[in-house]
Amino acid sequence: MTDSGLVVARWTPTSVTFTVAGVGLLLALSFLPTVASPATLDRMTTLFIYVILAATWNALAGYGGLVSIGQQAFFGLGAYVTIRLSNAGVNVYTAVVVAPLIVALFSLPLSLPMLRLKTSEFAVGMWVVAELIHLLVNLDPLIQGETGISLIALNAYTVDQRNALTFWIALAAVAAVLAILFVLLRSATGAGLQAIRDNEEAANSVGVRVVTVKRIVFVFAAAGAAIAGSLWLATAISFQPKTYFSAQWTSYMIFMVLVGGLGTFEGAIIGAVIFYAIEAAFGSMGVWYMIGLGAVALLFSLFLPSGLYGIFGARTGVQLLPVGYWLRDTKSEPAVGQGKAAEA
Amino acid sequence: MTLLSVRELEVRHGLLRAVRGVSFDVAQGETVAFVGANGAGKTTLLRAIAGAHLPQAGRISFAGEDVTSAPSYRRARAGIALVPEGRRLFGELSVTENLLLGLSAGNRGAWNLDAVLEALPQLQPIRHALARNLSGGQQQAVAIGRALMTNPKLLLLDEISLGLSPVAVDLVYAAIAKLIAAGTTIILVEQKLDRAMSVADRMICMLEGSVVLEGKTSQLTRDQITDAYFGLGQVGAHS
Amino acid sequence: MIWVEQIFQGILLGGYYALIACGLSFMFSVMGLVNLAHGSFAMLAAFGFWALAEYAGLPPTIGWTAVFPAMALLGVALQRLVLDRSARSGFLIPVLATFGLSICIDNLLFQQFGADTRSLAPFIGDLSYDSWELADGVFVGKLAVYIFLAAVGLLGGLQLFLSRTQLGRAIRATAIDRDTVGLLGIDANWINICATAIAMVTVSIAGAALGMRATFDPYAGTPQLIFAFEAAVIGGTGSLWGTLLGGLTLGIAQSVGAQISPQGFLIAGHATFLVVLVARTSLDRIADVWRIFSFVRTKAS
Amino acid sequence: MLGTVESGEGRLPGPQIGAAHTEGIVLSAEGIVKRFGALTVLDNVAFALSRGEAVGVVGPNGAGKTTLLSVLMGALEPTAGSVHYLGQNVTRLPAAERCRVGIARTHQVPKSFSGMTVFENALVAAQHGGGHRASEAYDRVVETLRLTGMLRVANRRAETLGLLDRKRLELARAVATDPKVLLLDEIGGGLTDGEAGELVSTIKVLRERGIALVWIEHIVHVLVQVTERLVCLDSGKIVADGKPRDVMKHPDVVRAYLGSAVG
Repeated sequence: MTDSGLVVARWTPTSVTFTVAGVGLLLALSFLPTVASPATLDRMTTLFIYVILAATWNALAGYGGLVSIGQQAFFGLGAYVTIRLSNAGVNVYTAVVVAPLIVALFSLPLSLPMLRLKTSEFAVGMWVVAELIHLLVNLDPLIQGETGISLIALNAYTVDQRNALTFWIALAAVAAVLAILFVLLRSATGAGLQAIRDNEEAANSVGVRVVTVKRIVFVFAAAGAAIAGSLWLATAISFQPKTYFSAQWTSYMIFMVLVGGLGTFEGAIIGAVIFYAIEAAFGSMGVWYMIGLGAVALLFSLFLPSGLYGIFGARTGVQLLPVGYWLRDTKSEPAVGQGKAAEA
Repeated sequence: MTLLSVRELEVRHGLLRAVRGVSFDVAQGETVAFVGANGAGKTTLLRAIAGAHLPQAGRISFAGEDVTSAPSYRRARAGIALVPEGRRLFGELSVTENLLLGLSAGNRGAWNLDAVLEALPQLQPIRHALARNLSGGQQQAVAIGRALMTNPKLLLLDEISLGLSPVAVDLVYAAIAKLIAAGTTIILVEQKLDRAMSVADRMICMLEGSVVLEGKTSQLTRDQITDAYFGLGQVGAHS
Repeated sequence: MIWVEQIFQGILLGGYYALIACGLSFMFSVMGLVNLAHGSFAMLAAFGFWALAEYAGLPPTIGWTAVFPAMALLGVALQRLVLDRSARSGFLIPVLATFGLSICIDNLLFQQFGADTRSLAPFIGDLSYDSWELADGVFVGKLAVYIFLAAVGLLGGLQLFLSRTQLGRAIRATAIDRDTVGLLGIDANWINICATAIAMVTVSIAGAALGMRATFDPYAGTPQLIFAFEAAVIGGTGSLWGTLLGGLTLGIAQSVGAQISPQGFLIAGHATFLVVLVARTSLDRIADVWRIFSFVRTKAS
Repeated sequence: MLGTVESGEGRLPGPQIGAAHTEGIVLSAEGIVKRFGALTVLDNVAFALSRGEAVGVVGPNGAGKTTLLSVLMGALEPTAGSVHYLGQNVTRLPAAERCRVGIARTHQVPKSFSGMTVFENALVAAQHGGGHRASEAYDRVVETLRLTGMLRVANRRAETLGLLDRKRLELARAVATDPKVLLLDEIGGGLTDGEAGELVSTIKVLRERGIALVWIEHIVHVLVQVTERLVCLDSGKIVADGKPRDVMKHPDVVRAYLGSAVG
């Protein structure tokens, strides 16, 4: 870039390998419906939904410092708007995709008062917003209160078609959410976001428009939770407000992010995979499964607040996804300061 | 008789060595003043004596007992009271409530609410006011009174004239003079040299965490102290 | 007349909300902690009362002698093992830690007691349905009045304790500046243990009140937590009289809302909470606008 | 952006600060009062900084120096008074926006973005505060890091730096925003003579570029190597303002700093 021979690199061999592998995996997965059983597709869709939930809550809390315990508001709204659109005659799969965008639009005016609140008030305020939205949705005669309704338009498709279509949409959604987050974190806004995470006051005094940046993640996280909700509806078919507007969804998000690593891109994905595996292995244990989840969350917050990836990153210095910047001297290699790996 | 003995004390703030190998003794009834520029380590030293910072190395003994690793509340109960920099009053509590908290140390003695209000008469009319609504001078008086309520054997005063009007400083120093007359042992940190010299038996000058000059106030010249204060008197060079 | 009665019922209900919010508000003001396990602890206490009555034949009037000390001891453990450790790492970690804790408690209760709803009403005799007739056809439940009086008494008592006793002053001072109290001979850890123990006793009282006036189940802690939060925040977190006022506001809003529609009970409560919250943060803006306005006016004259 | 802030100062009749006088003024504060509850930290402070000028601020602890800097930066709103930048009233302009129009500061207690590298720390500043894009921002950051001697640790996470390097990072980050006015808060404390020399030459380069400086520092002999004017603050008031030599001899300064018995 300059005559000095200093080059800003953003990719390391590890991160190239990992990113190429990740993109390759997503591409390969798109062929899965041709070989896998409907049950497998359904399970993969669930995993994708978890990844979306974890990645977007992490963007909100881990990067934006906005701890919301009311993301089920958007999860439920995503499903509700899908039902409403479908009922209005929109193609059901179009509705699944469009609903999150409508929810994102709705979250924009909501962000105006909410982002003015202090941290603890924001956390609880979002929860109350979720409860309120839940109650208001119950008032809709179409939903019939807690009785709920089914997405009957899905009957137009066979089970195999449904599984494959939902799988593809979920795959596209997870790819889109991760790609948007990736691009966002690599952009100037993303650097600002990480700066806010590390020190909000200092971010302010180097010119980062803190509230604007937070608003971007707020809307992004709302859209993410909403598409997770609309996809969940597409797999579960029936919509009962109580299930969708349950704080349980937020507790899953917290669990995944806390275990994986708060404030790291990779940590949220790892957390989602771990959560998925735990659920698959122990989910049938019912109450003891929930007790275990609670205990793990408690223990992680007390003893390992940086999560598994945080520990991994601190130990090895390896960066799997290139969201950082790397100054390299092409003329004399050791002239530029010690790398993350070297110093660790 | 030695009341306080500090040996080779090291205190760090993260990576910064704020106090580097400081040793000194304070005798019963003595008044010692620490002077030096900002960042010289005086406040850290005082806080280490009071137990608000734990030292990385060295030894502090008080009244014959090793208190190096004792938490601050134990030292307060043993008779060390710090009037901290910036006063650190409990703003939402009234003047009386702030003073009464000093009784928590559990040391009964000459100082009680009446005695303190008598010694610091400016507090009398404002004793029901909230501490945060007081002027700087009044707050400083409350901070001193609160420390006295613990009936200390050793009183540590940190920058008590900071941010005070000259009149307020006069009042505060009048109170200190009374305490000294009553035989209280005092260590004070003060940026205003003349004030320090007016009350102290002994001066200790610090620079970058170390003691660079020490002696009886009567035997030190102002030039010596100023030179030590700025580190080799570089300011004087241009005048 | 129906409205007057609704508002009156709302006030009595508000007494319960003030009671459940009391411990939450107390811990927030003393330790700056948002305890998401608050509702779960209330349920734990309620089940404690229930189990003593059901299995040991000890009614709540006697049972409290066991429940209060047990909950206070639990508070000591909570402070030492969870809160003290997590509070040092900022706002987020205690929230997440107590969130995990609440999931554990709720499900352990479910594991132990199952999904059945329970009530303490059968163990308190006539009190659960006795009432006074205030005017023609206007009845007021004795229990509701007692709970209201308990809330006023507890909040007032705590207020007196905090302002008049040496321990109360130490608790307030520790909340303001934990480091400085040490300089006065106060052991901040011990003070925080005392404060948590006190908060847990108030939680037990709230749990008993809930158990006597209504039914509860292992997962009932979460809605109680929300109500507690709403009451505490409406009243301005950290002020005990404010908490009473917040409880009353919430109770009246819900009562009036219930009169409008069956779902209005909860909707009106949540909506009132959000309106108060947003209005309060907007006050700064309004003050700003006013300052600019008066600045321009003085300049112009 | 600036135009939306002011509420009509320019239209007011009557004796204002003369045009000739304000011509060269880049940043000014008038009648600044800042109270925290009962405590008045700044008491009617007036201050003006000319283009490219370097002013040192001295005064005892608690005199209100850092508070003045925060008011100039917009991190604190004054209780009364106004701040003007390039002729515009910026009193109510938040810190981030002030940074974007050309005012930058360092913090007395370093506030690094601890999870990010030194390069990334400065990059945030160049992108947001400086408004630079892509490779232009990279060039700006590399140049700034070279100037402040931070290139050698460019790829290290800020949390692994020592205190001195964190202070340098504060300076680097502020410079990377391309400021016209740089507000420095005790960046020289605890330096050895050699390090202080390096800092002085860095600051001299910044001055050559026309950046105006306000520098709070207790080490007067370092300060006077760069500044042609000293302001002494005591108990929230300016007690002396002028050539360093005169200010340091001023009786009020001697009293404020050392007490009246000395000198």
